[in-house]
Amino acid sequence: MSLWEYANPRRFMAVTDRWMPWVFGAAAFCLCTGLVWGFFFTPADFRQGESVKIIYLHVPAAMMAINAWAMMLVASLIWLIRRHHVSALAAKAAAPVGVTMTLIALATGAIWGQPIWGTWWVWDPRLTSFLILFLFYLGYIALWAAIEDPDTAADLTSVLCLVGSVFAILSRYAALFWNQGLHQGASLSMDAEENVSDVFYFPLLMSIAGFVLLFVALVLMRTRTEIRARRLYALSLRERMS
Amino acid sequence: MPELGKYAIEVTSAYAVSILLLVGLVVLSLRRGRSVARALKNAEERHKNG
Amino acid sequence: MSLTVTDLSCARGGVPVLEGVSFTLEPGQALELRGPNGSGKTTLLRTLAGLQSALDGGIEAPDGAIAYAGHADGLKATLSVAENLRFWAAIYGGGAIDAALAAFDLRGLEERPAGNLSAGQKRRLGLARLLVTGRAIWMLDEPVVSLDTASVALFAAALKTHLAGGGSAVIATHVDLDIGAGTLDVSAFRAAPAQGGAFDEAFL
Amino acid sequence: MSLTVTDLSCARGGVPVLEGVSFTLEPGQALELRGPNGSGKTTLLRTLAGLQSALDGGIEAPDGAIAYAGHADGLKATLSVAENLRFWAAIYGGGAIDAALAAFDLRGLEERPAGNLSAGQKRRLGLARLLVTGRAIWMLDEPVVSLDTASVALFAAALKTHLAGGGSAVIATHVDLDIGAGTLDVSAFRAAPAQGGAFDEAFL
Amino acid sequence: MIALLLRDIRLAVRAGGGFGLALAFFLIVTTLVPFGVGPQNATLALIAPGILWLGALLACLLSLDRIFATDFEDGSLDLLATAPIPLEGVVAIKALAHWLTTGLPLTLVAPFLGVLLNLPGPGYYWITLTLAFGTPALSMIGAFGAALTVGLKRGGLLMSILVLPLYVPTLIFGAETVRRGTEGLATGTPLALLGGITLGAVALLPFAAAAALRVNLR
Amino acid sequence: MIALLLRDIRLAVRAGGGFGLALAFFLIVTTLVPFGVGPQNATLALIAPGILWLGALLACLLSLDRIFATDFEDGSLDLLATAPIPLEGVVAIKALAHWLTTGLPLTLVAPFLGVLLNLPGPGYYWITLTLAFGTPALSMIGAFGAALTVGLKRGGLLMSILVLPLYVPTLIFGAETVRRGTEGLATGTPLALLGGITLGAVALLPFAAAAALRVNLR
Ligand code: HEM
Ligand SMILES: Nc1ncnc2c1ncn2[C@@H]1O[C@H](COP(=O)(O)OP(=O)(O)OP(=O)(O)O)[C@@H](O)[C@H]1O
Ligand SMILES: Nc1ncnc2c1ncn2[C@@H]1O[C@H](COP(=O)(O)OP(=O)(O)OP(=O)(O)O)[C@@H](O)[C@H]1O
Ligand SMILES: [Mg+2]
Ligand SMILES: [Mg+2]
Repeated sequence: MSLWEYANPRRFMAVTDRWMPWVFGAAAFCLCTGLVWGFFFTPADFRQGESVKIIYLHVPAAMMAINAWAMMLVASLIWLIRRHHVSALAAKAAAPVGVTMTLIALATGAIWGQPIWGTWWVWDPRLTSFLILFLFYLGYIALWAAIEDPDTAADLTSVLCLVGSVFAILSRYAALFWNQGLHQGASLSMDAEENVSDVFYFPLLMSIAGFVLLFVALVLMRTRTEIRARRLYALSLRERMS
Repeated sequence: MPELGKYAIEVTSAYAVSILLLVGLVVLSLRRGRSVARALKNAEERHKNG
Repeated sequence: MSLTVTDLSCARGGVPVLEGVSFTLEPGQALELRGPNGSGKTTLLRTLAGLQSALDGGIEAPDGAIAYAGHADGLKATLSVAENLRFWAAIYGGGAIDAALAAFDLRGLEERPAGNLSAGQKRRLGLARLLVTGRAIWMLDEPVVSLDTASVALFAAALKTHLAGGGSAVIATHVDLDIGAGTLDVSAFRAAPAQGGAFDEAFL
Repeated sequence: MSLTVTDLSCARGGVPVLEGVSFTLEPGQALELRGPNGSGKTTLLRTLAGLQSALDGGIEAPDGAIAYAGHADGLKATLSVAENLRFWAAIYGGGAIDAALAAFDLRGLEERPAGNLSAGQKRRLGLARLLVTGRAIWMLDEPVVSLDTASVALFAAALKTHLAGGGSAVIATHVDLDIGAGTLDVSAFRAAPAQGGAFDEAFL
Repeated sequence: MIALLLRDIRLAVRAGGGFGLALAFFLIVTTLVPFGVGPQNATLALIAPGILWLGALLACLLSLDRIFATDFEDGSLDLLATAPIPLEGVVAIKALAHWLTTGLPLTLVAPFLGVLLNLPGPGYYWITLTLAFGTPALSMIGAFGAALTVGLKRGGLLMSILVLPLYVPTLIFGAETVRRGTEGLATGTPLALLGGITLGAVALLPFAAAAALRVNLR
Repeated sequence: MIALLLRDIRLAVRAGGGFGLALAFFLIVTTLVPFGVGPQNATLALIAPGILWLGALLACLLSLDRIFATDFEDGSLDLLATAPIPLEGVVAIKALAHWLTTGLPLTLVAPFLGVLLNLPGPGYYWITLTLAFGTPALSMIGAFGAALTVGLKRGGLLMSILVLPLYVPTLIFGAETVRRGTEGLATGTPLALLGGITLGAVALLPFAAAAALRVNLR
């Protein structure tokens, strides 16, 4: 069976109906384990003290914030090329999840910044790019909300998502060019030397898995809602026309 | 509670804010999902009957 | 320069409005679209003019033969009558606007800003635009709205000249134009609710 | 509730358009304003409705008796049909909108955003607004534009009920309404170019 | 009157033009400032009160743009002018609706944006207070400008130009109060003047705006 | 195409929406800044390049607002879409007309406004140069935003929100070049990047904008 079959709304609804409890269960399990482990059972870092515990929220949220946008980009492309409604609706469903993730990353980062850098906010390129990403999410959501006809909205937001992605990447380089920052470099590289030590590493991985699963679960659930809402819109239109 | 040292406020508030946001998102998603599902059910019935 | 429509379906706001529309329009013919309010005349005309894509079916017309005139006249309030008309003439690569001005009795109003015209004068200017496009197939959406009897006669005369010159026209209207055109009642083609389980059908 | 107009002159954009218009409209009467495009029907109606002041002459009408409906319908595209109507009902201190919806066959469209209506449906909604104003003297500027025959009949019926209930109406129109109304050809009152030397005259 | 207020608020919220958009504009303008002037915290702290006030002012102005224009274009204004409520009331109510959907949310969100610009401690209190005092004047003055330009096709920019000079006193007293407050100086006088401007604007401008509207409808 | 360009320029000049208004807005915003941030010359000199760029950007944005909306509302856009010129060309021409009536005058007038903000000496040269390089991108990006929101009644503010984040790279490179130039540092890289963004925008965005317009006409 081709993968595209899942783009049939009926099929999608039927299949995800079976998956939902499992995905939610796995997400809850991983998230709770990761966060509880991180919060209660990890030692303090020798430099950052107990504040390092924020990492179990901050890093996964930051990762998902970016990944959510990437997913929206792919879904938008699929809609533009193959015009599968499920794909457009999945992009719509992912945006609020992505925005929440961005907000969590920003909030935890700001809270973390207060003890470590002595300020809530600096115009570091990484932080700046995140703020810009937040703005892109806002624009995307606002455009969806402003247009009443769902197919028109799907087309326009998809175009916006494409163009926006290009400009988001440009902004990232612009911000790097503009100000070299204070923020941490990558610490999860494959190179064992650079890695944070295992005590922090495993709960972090667990928590990342939890965020990924939670993202998947929420997007699936919201996509189901959007499909229903789309169907509802079509029905009510037809009702009014006859 | 684990020993959080001088960062107690920061760490707990970070967890509180994040969990609040996540729970908020989940609750909103669930609520909207329910209401849309209910509305759709009504509409489908009306559609079939009339 | 004939227009052939076969089994056309079109939608408005994502909902199918008409289906199975077929007709052929030969040079020199005009077709009146009739149907009560909300039956889909505007939708059909916009589809034929290429402003929206058809759900299904085919529209065969020579390239660049269709001129569209909708509910709105596309006038710029701050430009004068002549400037408005000259602009459209330039866009369609045409030249003189005198004939068009004369045909719709707009002589004497040339220098008036279009925003200062009365409702019927605006409409006449909008119709005069058709003459400068030099296109063969006109798609007109309620062309005689707001026109007085004399102006309706002007319009009918212009239309007859157009048809006599090998042009054709599709006209959505609620009033009789007495130009001996065929009529097509679009309410006969109202789309039936979709049935069965095709892909994505649930949303149409 | 009678409207008396004596020797009225009115201007549009600073240019006198009509002069010496006089008529009386008793309860139960309707008056059709006729005249070619640009003859000043809209100008006259706006003057009567108090939207612009008269150059000269008098308009006698009871306070708060006039309801005006112009070329534009005053609809908010994002509000639903019912919300639009309910708003105007509230502004005029009235209450129920059901009768108005029924009179113009808008039942079933209540929840539709006004922006999604077809041209004729919008117009019907604009006319329905008149019923919720509860006012006695209607000033209507081309009310039946875009309406199909059935809707024109609805309008005529609503108008007759209004007249039978002691209301009256002044209607600018290019099409015959068959309501047995008197007609007034405004082209008879076209303002003559100003002569002589009154103060400020040079500018009129 | 209440129907009109409710309708305007509903329209603002429906069109997405209400709470959300003005706020987002405010957020974006504040974010753009550091890109322009550079990321140094000291500089930013110095200009933060002024920038916040300017941002709020622009957000207010832009959302005012079509406060009467949409009603004019679709004919509602003709109908409102012939309706049994005074045009002065219509103006005042529309300005109030605008303030509720724009000025008020801007005031509430300003302290959070202060974080981005590194606003010094007491600034948070003062920025909220002065915006609360000043934004009603912004809405009312803007409504007057909108009334003047309602008949023009591209009135938005012209309106900005008419209105911005009128905003000067409000801006000066508002930003000055915040600056003094942040430095611990006396703020009584500028605050009183700010309040005075607001009261005066709300009391008198509806009449001027209604007169302008009548002329434009003619 | 040339007819369209001439028409757009003529409309801009007629409605008073062209040269004059955007410039006046620019002027007023730049003069409001000292009222907001205080009159100290040192502070002003520090933030001058950024403020000039921001002012130009906002002036550009506001005048873009209704670049397609007026044509959409009066039906011209329907007619242009069925006319024998490609919609991509229409978009590009309209953006060009906008640049000629807004971006170009803004560029020419920016040095004079620099005086008001106490811009340091070499800054005059750099601000003109970067604006000349950057404003075409502003017009084109803005036209894209306008095309997205053309069908919406109160699209202006929404458009600002969609467009302002897209302006970020242009703003950063533009203001950064001026800052570096003023301090005598190397400006090659940011200037090249600024030019690159402009070229890319002009080459690609007409297609995106035309696609958006087609969707909106549907
Ligand atoms: C508002 C402020 C902040 C924002 C928006 C922010 C944003 C980000 C982002 C986008 C990442 C990248 C995640 C990834 O590469 O997948 C990240 C990672 C990280 N952040 Fe922050 N951050 C902020 C403040 C802080 C602070 C104050 C600290 C602590 C000193 C911090 C420590 C880290 C660490 C350790 C990582 C992991 C790096 C990695 O593994 O790649 N962040 N943050
Ligand atoms: N944006 C929209 N979304 C959903 N439905 C719409 C939209 N616009 C119009 N409709 C509906 O589509 C149908 C067809 O409308 P259309 O404008 O084609 O009718 P029409 O025959 O031109 O009517 P009229 O004679 O009143 O102009 C109508 O029932 C109308 O209510
Ligand atoms: N703003 C204006 N400035 C100058 N003249 C104007 C203005 N608006 C309209 N006119 C002119 O005033 C005259 C009267 O216009 P009016 O709109 O009253 O005509 P009308 O009888 O309603 O015509 P129609 O049947 O076409 O609607 C017309 O000749 C018109 O060209
Ligand atoms: Mg129609
Ligand atoms: Mg008229």
